[in-house]
Parts: sequence; structure tokens; C-alpha cells
Amino acid sequence: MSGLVALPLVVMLASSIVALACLRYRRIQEAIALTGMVALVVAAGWLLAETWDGQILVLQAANWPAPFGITLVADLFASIMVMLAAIVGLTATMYSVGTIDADRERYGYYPLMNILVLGVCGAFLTGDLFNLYVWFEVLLVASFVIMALGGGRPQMEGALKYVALNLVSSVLFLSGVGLLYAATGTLNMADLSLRVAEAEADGYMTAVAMLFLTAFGIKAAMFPLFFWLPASYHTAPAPVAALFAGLLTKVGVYALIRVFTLIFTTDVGYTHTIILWLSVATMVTGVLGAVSHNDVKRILSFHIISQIGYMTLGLALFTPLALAGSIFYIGHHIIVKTNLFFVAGVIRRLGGTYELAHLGGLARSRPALAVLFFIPAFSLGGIPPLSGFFAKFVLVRAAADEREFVVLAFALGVGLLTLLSMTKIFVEAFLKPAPDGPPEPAAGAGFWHYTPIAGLAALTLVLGFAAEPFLSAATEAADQLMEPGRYITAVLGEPQ
Amino acid sequence: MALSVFALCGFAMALAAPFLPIWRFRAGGWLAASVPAASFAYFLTLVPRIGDGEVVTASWNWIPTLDIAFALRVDGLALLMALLVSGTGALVVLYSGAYLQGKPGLGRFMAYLFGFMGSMLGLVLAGDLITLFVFWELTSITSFLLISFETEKAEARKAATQALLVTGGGGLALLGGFALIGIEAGTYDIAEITAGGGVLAESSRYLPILVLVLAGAFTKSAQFPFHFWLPGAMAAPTPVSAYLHSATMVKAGVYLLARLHPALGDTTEWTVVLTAFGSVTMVLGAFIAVHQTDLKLILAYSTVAALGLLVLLLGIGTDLAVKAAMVFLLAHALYKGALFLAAGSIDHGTGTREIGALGGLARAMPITSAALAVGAISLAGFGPVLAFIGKEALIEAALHFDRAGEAAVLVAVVAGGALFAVAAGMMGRLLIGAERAPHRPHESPWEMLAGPVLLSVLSVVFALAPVLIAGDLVAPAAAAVAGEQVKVNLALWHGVNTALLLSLLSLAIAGGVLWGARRLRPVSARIADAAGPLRPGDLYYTSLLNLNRVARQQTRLLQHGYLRLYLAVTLATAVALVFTAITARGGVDLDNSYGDVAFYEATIAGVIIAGAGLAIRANDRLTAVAALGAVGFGVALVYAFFGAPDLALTQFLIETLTVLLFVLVFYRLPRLSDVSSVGTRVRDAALSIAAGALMTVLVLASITQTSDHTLTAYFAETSKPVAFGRNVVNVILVDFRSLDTLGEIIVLAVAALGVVAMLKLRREDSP
Amino acid sequence: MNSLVLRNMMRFLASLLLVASVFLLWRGHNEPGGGFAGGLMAASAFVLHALALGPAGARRALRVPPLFLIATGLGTALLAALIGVIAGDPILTGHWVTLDTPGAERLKVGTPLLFDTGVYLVVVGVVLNIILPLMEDE
Amino acid sequence: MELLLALTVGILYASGLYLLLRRSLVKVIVGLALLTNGANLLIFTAAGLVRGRPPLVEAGESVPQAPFADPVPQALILTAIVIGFGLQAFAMALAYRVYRESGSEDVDSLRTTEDPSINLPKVGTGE
Repeated sequence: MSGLVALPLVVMLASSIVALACLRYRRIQEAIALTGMVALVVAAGWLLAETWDGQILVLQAANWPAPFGITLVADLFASIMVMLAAIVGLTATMYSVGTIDADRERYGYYPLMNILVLGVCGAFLTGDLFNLYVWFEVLLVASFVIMALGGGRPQMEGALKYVALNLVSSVLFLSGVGLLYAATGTLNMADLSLRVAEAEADGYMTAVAMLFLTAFGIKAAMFPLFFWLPASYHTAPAPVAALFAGLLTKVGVYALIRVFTLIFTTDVGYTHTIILWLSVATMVTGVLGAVSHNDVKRILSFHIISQIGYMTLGLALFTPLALAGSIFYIGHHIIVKTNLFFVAGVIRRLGGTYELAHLGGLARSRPALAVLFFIPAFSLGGIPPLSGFFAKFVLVRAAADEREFVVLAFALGVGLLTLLSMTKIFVEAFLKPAPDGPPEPAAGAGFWHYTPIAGLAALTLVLGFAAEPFLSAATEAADQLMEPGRYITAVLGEPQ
Repeated sequence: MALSVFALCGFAMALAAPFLPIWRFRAGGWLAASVPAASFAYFLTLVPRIGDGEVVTASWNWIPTLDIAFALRVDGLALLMALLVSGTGALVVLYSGAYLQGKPGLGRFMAYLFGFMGSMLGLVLAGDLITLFVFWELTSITSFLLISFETEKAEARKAATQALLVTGGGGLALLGGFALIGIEAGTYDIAEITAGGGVLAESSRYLPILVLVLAGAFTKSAQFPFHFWLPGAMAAPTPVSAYLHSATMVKAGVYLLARLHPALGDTTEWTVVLTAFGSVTMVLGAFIAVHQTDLKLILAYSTVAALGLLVLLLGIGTDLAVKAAMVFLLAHALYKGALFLAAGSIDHGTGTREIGALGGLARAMPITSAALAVGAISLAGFGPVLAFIGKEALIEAALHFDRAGEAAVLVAVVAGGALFAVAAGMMGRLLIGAERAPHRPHESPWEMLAGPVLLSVLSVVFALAPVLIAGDLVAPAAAAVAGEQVKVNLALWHGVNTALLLSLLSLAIAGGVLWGARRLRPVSARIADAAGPLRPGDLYYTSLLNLNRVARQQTRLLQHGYLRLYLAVTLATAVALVFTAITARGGVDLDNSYGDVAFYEATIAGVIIAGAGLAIRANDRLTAVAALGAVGFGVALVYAFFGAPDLALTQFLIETLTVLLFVLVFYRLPRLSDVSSVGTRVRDAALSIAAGALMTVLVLASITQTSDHTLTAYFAETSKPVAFGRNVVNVILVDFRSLDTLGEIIVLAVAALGVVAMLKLRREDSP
Repeated sequence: MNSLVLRNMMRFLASLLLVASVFLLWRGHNEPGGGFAGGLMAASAFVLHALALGPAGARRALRVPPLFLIATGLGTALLAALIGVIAGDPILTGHWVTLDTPGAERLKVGTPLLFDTGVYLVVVGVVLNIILPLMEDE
Repeated sequence: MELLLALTVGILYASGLYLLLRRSLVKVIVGLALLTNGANLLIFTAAGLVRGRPPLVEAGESVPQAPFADPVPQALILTAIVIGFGLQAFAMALAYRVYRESGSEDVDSLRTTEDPSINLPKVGTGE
């Protein structure tokens, strides 16, 4: 069954190649992209089913034994992430079919989407640090192009900042890999875990760890490295913003969690304390940014940052429960945030703007949409029994366990401000009477918009009401992360 | 099973309500009311069993991973509350059907109302802290929806948001408190926690737990200084007010305190905080009520006072006090429900709630007036009503309170006096005298009268025959709160005793208040003006405004749009993190002899460095390209001289292409100009040099690290025999690490797509 | 300069570069070179062509759109990656066949070479896809 | 030589970063190119230098003759160079497009979508 690990990558690569070859035919491209994403969901589901009970699937690509070749590893955490990527990919593609303009499609929108998801899945599944760099570049360059595809001035401004800051991250990452290889002579992450543990305990390894923290911190949009995110996300069309908001920063978080549970665990007292306070700062600055804005998309963008803080908080606390909280939070956030950007897109289509001041009356004219916004929004606000509540609760409990009361207070306070923002959007865009005359003629929304929204909303409900299987999976995944021995044995075989 | 069905049927109705076709008909209301009525009947059947000390439970292992159960548990306290919730629920649904008949959105309103009822029932019946919390937050959300029901009113939206934020904030604190309780008690099961006795009270986390739980309870139950949201919530339609304020939501906080009393109560902190806040809230609520002219606001502030009273009683915490609290809880639910429904009826029948504009309604609206009268008598606490028994019990409890009995008595008497004044004013203005109203008053339909009448009748009946409730209802409830059996003997007439005398004293105070109210109004208005910014309601708005201001300033500071500064901060962070790591961890090892330098090598390095320097100084494009080329080719030479011909070849070819690209792209761009100030340049230079220096240090340090060459050896040994290639680098690229190469060509392909898009996309449109 | 002479010279040089590029690809497994360097060299043949005779001429000489080359190259690499899977091996596993050429060293042809050919095609397509539009963009 | 190359790496980083912080778009792009070269050279130097001796197996032999240069960093750098080239090309096209859309190559002028002084009335406070 280990060949299964490569299946998501093969599926995405194949569909992107075919879509690339059919660049001239819009409908065919859409059909291929959709088929590819459905196939990815199936592949990811299969992979998840195989790893659900804690088994770690390992594939030695090109059939060279680890640590010599490149190893693909699907532990439960990776499988969960691939599944989430598949869900976001599928829904975003569906939404795109109803939204994306012919120009973007002609210049490769769908193949790029597929490649983006390919890069994301590759990053989740690889067990090799340099290969991780490569997948990061794949997803990054695809996201660059998608971000810039609009071609107008706002998109260009956003894309430039996005590109420049992310390239700095790539350079730092690459430097880190080089320095780590120089010190250990290996690139396989399981092997690195062993070698770094044996390395001298001077400043070198910690400094290298900080390089990785900065590099991944930029991708994850942590404080004070997040500037690219609010600078760019709001310039992208709704499905792109949704895909980016749901998925991309989480790749950074994934990499942080992977590296700081598998490789850099020798100096936890130092490294994870830094992550802890950066997480708190991330939560606070992000939510304040959201409070300061009155534009639906900008509010949502800043909230991403704030919630990244929660996810890295779990890593920083570094207990099985806390990590389980992080993982569950990631899953919840990906589904909910993607959906909120979709809804924002529909709000824009119906109301002609993202500005709260010019919106209103949607609860009356579109009650179903109000419900579909209500579910993810108040899930994000942490209202039980929606998914966000359990995500927050586990982290709160973990922080209380560790007696981090200051952190706990911040986490709860930020939760309140999140609720404030969501209420603000709900009240202004939905409850408030519609202002006279929309600024632009409304575009309307149909099957391709509502289906992904309704699907994700349903998932949010399932993730909340029937949280147990997901929480227990998150716990199992966290246990695997906290005991790297299992991962290492799976990759390198039994120690001699 | 039956328990869960009857507890949760509200949610089923909530989901169905918007789609039910019954709301257009008059019968819709009473059809719907039959659902909570059925629940009420079910809970009534439990009364004897619970009275015998039995406990009815239902439980599912909801989330075993986190030890969270979905558990329902009916004991005396839960049953009392459940009866109130379902009973008033049925009456309010019936009432709303008529009150809002024909209004658009009645289905939606019913959905919210049933959702609220389900949440409230779940809250009081929860046997697990997390289950309780789930319903707790759901009551906040559903009441948000109810208060904002008339969405076109800005005031309603504002009040709803305010209520949600205040109670939601409290809810978050509560969540923290519950998490701590879970850690200390090792369970979320309420029965186990309360049976644990002093475990929590003696734990080291007691104080944080208490603070967090009280924050939740006080916000929900509108205790000072959080009382301001409650009158704001009057923007809701009247049935909502009745429901929120009589039986339910605001009592949730009190309920929680009562529920956790066995686990958290009876400590000095508990007693002091609860009695203090309860007293302040009670007096404050009563005195603000005196000054109100809007019927609903009068009732709202008197509710604040009543909630203060309940908290005060739970703070005192003696058996007497607990018993008084339970009686008063029931009494208040009955009379306040009647009053609110009657007030709605008056609003409905006359078109206003301003008592100044009303008068002499007794004739035109006799039934409503009668109910109002009973309610007012209850509010005053004098007469054959259950509230009187409650008030007597309160004074009795205060008298026997050994810590600060005198103060408690004083509070009760003073606040009681003010409330009496409120009640008297209300009755005098509304019922007696010449008929006055904006339009001709008319009596309401029977659906709207059933509630106030029934509740008033019960108020009187229970007062006259307290035996109906003492043993089966109040005693088990009090036992659940006290954590032990409590003897409950209720009677309307105890003879002339201290309590009665004190009641009479408060009557005198009421006279004083009534007499002084008009004269004192200018004074109190001036005080209010002076204390304006400190008023909790204003404090809420100023803090919201300040929050907005701070958020704006922060965002302006961080997200200003200058890419250079973003880069600078990012870079500074990296430098700071790496530098601190090195110094904090004892530096890095640099003791090493670094080999000799051949002349040609030094030359190459020199070329690279010179190229870099030139690139910095270049102010025209050609120089920049040339400088870049020098660096690139220099690096290629380094590769060539140090055993990397493939790299050299590739770098050489790439460099050529890059130069070509630069030429093709940059001849279209304007002349380079650097307009940064000297200060900026110095700052940037310092930052860059620091980063570069750190990199140099790390590279040097890397050489001293003991590295391992297993990989290299393996590749060298297998490249030819197993992978059939003599160029090890190429074999790595296309075989050992071919996955990297696959990724690499994907990157190239995407970059090519990107370049084409940037050059050609919509070029027809752009100028 | 005489444009005819230049044109012929360029054509000759371009053909030479193309041949050299295939050689570079072929020998890459044993000597410095490989698909990437080969692809770059092939691309520079067409760039040279374009510099001398204009991008349109280069596109004609190429016969297929660069994008098609990219897709084909990626497809070839994927194919090479999947051949091993049919045999039940992990993706990208090398499989070799030995061609017995009389007289010479036994010739081994395998999926890594096919993979490298994919790289070659992608690189040619990419470089041309970037350079040609730039040259056309006035 | 390690010392000299380490110094060179540092200088490449420093100059690349300095250029990245300029207002001129072209300089930013040049800075990125310098940084890419710096990172590649860093990997090369940090992994250890061996003069001459490429990791090639002589015809007829089965292993390369020791000492030979470590092939692993070379393979990594090769991949990195190519990726760097792709990004560089895209960044240049992007810069060109930015210039064409905004009519300026001053990075500081590119903040029309983020200018915090453009803000609407406060919402949610009831004002």
C-alpha cells in the first residue's frame, strides 16, 4: 500500500499536464481540473483511511533506501493535511468555474491551481528537507502567478509584496538547508532528527533552527513576518483568496510543526518559548488588524494571522494535547476560512462591494446565505458546538495544563475580538437594511457558488457535532509527532 | 430517552419553524405552544420522583477523547428551572403567536424563540460542564438573534451586539474557568464535581477558577458593572423580554452560581464577592428603576435588582438563604413574566409604553390591569403573593447571616423600599385616574392574556397554599444548591416578627423615595452627568471606541504599505533571532585553520565582491547588468575550480540567459534612481551588513561541525554499478533525487506561464 | 553585414548547437552535461535564430508552440516516473534495458534517460516561452 | 579559501539584502539575483571544498577516485540554480508589469491598496 503515498502527487501532476495541454479549451480545462480534484479527494481519502489507525506509510521514491533517496512519508498528520488540501482544492475549483474570467483561464488558471495543490501535497508528504524546499517553491511560484494573473494595478501591488517577502523566506530556507547539511551530512528528516540530537549543543544548531523559524514564520504569516498577507490577499478574486487563505499559510504552519517536533527538539526550552511569545503576538496583532478594518475580505485576511497564532501556540506548548489542538485547529480553520472567503465572494457578487458600509439587507433578501455565513462565522468565533469551539477549547485546556495563564488570557481575549469581528460582518452585511442602491450591478450567484459553500458548512457542522473521530485522529497524529521514534523507525527501519 | 426528547424538542421546532405553514393562522401560536407545554407536562410528572430525592439522567459519551459527555441530569434545582423555562416558554409562544400575528418573519422569530428555549432547557438540565457551556453560548447566540429581530432598528442591532459581546466575553472567561475546573477535578461531570466538596476550594487554582466563573455568571446575570446590557436588550419584542428576563437567560448566571455553590461556595472570597456585587446590583437596579418612565425599562431595572438579590442570597449561602433564593427565583419568574407580558399587552393595546402618556387603563383593559396589579404587588413585596414569602425569607436569611447581617438587612430594606416605590408609581399612574392613551385602549386577545393571568394566579395560589411547592419543588432545589437536605416550611403569615417590621420600615423608605423622587431628579441627573464616562454602559462604548482606535493605530504602524519597511522588519527579525540564539547558546565554534588561498582563487573572489559592490553603486541599468554578470560568472568559476563542472556549466548558461533577460526587460524600465535619505541608507546598510556577517559566521562555523559522509560514500559506490551512470551529480539528479528534479521542472514550467501572462494578459485593455 | 551571410551563419550555428545539445543530454549520465544543460543549449540555438531572424522565424523553426514542449516534457518525465510503477516498484524507480550493439560498449538505455529527456524538453519550452514573448513585446 | 568564500557569501547576502531594501524596483530584482547566488555559494562552501576532482567515475572504474568533491551539495545547488532562474524570470516579468501598470518603478508608490489613511467611518460601535 505504500505506493499510495505518491498517488495524490501523480493525480495532480497528471491533471495539470493535461489541463496545460488543453489550455485553449476553457470548458475542457474546467472539466479536467474538476476531475483531477475529485480524484485527489478520492486518493486523499484512501490515504487517510490507510493511516487512520496510526500506521505510517513510507515510500522510498526511485526505490533507493532512506536516507539516500527521497522518502515520501504519510503519517496521520500528513494524511489529514492532504485530505484538507484536497477538499479546499475541490471546492475552490468548483467556485472558480462559476467565477473566474476567461482571461485568467486562458493564461493557465486551472493548471496553476492543480500545480499549487500538487506543491502543497508534496510539501505535506515529503520526508526530505530539500525536497520540502522544492515543493515549497512549486507551490510558491504557482501562487505567485495565480496572484498576479489579474494583471491590474492592485493585483500587481499585492503580488509584488507577496513575491518579494516570500522570496526572502525561500532564501532563508535554502540557507538553512545548506547549513544543516553541512553539519549533519544528510537531508532525510528522520535521519536529521537523529543527527541533530547528536550534534554539539552550541549556538550553531539553535541559530539554524531560528533560520527555519523565520523562513517558515514568513510563510505561516507569524508576527512580525506577516506583512505580505494583508498586503496581497484582498486583491485576489474570491476563489483564489479562499484557496490561499485556507491552504497556503497552513503549509508554513505544517512545516513549523514538522521541523520543530522532528528535528529541532533538543533545545525546546529556548526555541519553543520564542514560538510561544511570537504566537501570542501573532494572535493579538492579527485580531487588532481585523478590528481596524471594515472591508469583509480584509477583516477575514487579518483573522488568518490571528488564528495562525493559535495553531503555533499548540506547537509552542509542546504537549500531546496542545499539538492535537493545533492539528484540529488547522483542520477547522482551513474548512471555515475557505468557506468564509467564498461567502465573501458571494456577498460581493450580490452587494457589489466588500465594504461593510455599503452592504446590508442580505439576511432579508438571501436568508439561506445568512445561514451559510452564520455557520462558519460563528464557528470561527468559537461558538459551541461548532468546530471552532473544540479547537479553541483544546488549546485553552492545554495552556491551563501548562499553567500558562497569561497566554490563556490572551487566547480568550482574542477569541472575544474574533467574535466581535464576525458579529460586525453579520450585523452590517446581513442585518442592517440595505443602503440605497448598490454601488455596482449585482452579479448573482448560483450552483457553482452555493454548492461548495453548503458543502463546507456541512463539514463544519460535522466537525463540531461529531467531533470525536476527528479529535481522536488529531490526538493520534499529535502522539505520532510527540514520539518521533515511530516516524524514524518507519522511515529508516529498526535501529541496528 | 424521554428526558432528552423533551429537553431538546425546542431545537427540532427551531429548525422546522421557518418552514412551517401554520404562522399565518391564529391557531399557529397555540399549536406551537403545545410543544413546550408537553415538555412542561413531562417535567411535572418528574416532580414526585425528584421530590423523593431521585435523580433522572441521560448521558452519551460525546467526545471521550476529551472526557466530554453529553449529559442531562435532573435534580431539584434543574427541575425547578426546567419547569420555569418550559412553562413560561409555552405561555410566551402562545402570546407571541398573537402579538406578532401577521407580521412577516414570525416563522423566523419562532425559530429563534424555540432555539432559545432549547438552549435554556439544555443549560439547566446539563449534567456536564461542557454540555452546560455549549448551551450557555447557544443562549447568548439565540438571544442575540432575538434582540436583533427587528433588524431595521439600529438600536436593536446595537443592543444585540452589546449583549452578545458582554455575555460572550463572560462566556469565554467561563470556558477558561471550566477548563481549570476540569484539570483540578479531573472530570467535567457536574455531579462528581459538586460531590467533591472542598477539593476545588482548597486547590491552588481556586482563585482563578472563581474569578473566571464569576465573570461568566455576572455578565450573564447582569450584575454590576455588567448590568447595562440588560435594559439595552429591551429593543427586543415584548415576548422576548418576558422570556429573557422572567424565567431564563438572565437567571442562567444565578443558576450557574447555585449549581456550583456546593463546589465553589462557602469560602470567604465567595461570600465577600457575591454579597458585595449582589448588594450593589440590587440597590442600583432598584434606584435606577425609580427614575424610568418606559414601562419596559422600569421592569428591566427592577429585574437587575432582583438578580442582585439572588446573587446576594447565594453569597450568604446559608440554608435559609438558599431556601429564600429558591422561593424568590420562582416568585420572580412568575410575577416578572406576568408584568412583561402585561406591559406588552398595554403597548399592544395603547400604542405606547411611556407611563407618562398612560393612565386609567383599569376600565378599558381590565384583565391586563388585574395581572399588572398582581405583578406590581409582587414587585412591592406586600400582599398575598409568593414574592412576599420570598421577601420575608430574604430578611430572615439576612438577619441570621453572621458575617455582615446588618449590612445585608440594610440593603434588603433600602432596595425593597425603592422597589415598592416603583411598584406604587406604576400602579398609580397606569391603572388609576382618568383614561389616557395615544389611541383608544382595547383589551388583548385571549392568547395574550392567558400568560399574565395564569402567572398571576399562580403567584397568589402558591402564596396561599405554599405547601403545593414547599416539599416537592423548593426543598429539592434548595437541597441541590446547599449540597445537603434543607428543611423548607413556607407560610404566608409568620405573625408579627422582625422581618415583618423591617418590611414595614421599607414601606416608609418607599414613601420617602416617592416623595423625593421628583425633587431629587435634578440632583441625580447632575451626578449621572458627572459620572458619565464612568458609567458601565458608557465605559463599554468608550472601550469599544478605544479598541478601534488602538487597532487602527496598530494597523497603521504595522501594515503601512511600504514594501521596504516590511522587508526591513522581516530581515531584522531574522537577524535578531539568529543573533540571540548564537549568543544565548554560548556562541559558535570557529577554531579552525581555513586552508590556503591560491592566487587565482583570490582573484575570482575579488571579482565576485567587486561585482556585488558595483551592483550596489550602479545607477544605470547597463552597469547593474554587467555587475550581476560578473558575480554570476565569478560564481561559475568557483564551481569550476572546486570540482563541480556540471554546476559551472549550468551556472554559465543560466547567467547568460539571465543577462539576456535583464537586457530585454530592463531597457524598458526607467533609469535607476535611489532617492533614499542618508539615514535610511545607513540603517539599511547596517541591517544588511549584520545579516551578511551572521551568514559568514554560520558558514565558518559549519565547517567545524562534525559532518558525516555516509550519503556521499553511498552515492559514489552505487552510482556506476547500480544506477549505471558515471556522473554522480547527474545520477543524483535523474535517479537518486529525481523527485527534486521533477519539482524543479514544474517550477520552470509555471514560471514560464507566469512570464507570458505578465507580458500578454489583457494587453489590449491596458494603456 | 550581409544579411544573407549572417542568416546562413546563424542557421549553421543554430544547427550545430542543437546537435551539441542532444549530445550533452546523451552523455550527461556519464560526463558533465545532462538534460538541463542540453535543454539550455538547444534553447539558445533558437534564441540565436530569433536574434538573427526575428522571433517569428524562430517560432516557425520550432514548429510546435513552446507551451506544447513544456507539456510534452512534463508528460515524458511523468511517464518515466510511472514506468516503474507498472512493474510494482515505487515511482521514479529506474528501469534499464541493455542494447547489444556489436563492437561498442554495451549500451544501456533506461528511464532516467527518458526522464532527462523530459527535463530537456521542458527547459527548451520554458526558455523559449519566456524569451520569445519578450522579444516580441515592443 | 573557506574563509575567503565565507566572506564572499556574507558580502553577497549583505549587498543583495541592501538592494532589496531600495526603492527602485530594478534594484530589488538585482538584489534578489545576488541573494540567490549567495545562497548557492553558501551551500557549496558550507558543505566543504575540494579542489579539482569532480565526482565522476572514470570510464572502466566503478567508483570515483578519492578525494572527490561532494556530489550532494552540487545536485542541490543545481536544482536551486534552476529554481532560482525560474523565480528570477518571473520576478522580472512581474516588475515589468508593475511598472507598466503603475507607471513608476518607485516601490514606495505602490501602496494604493493598503494606504491606511483611506478608511471608512467606524462600524460596529454604533457611531
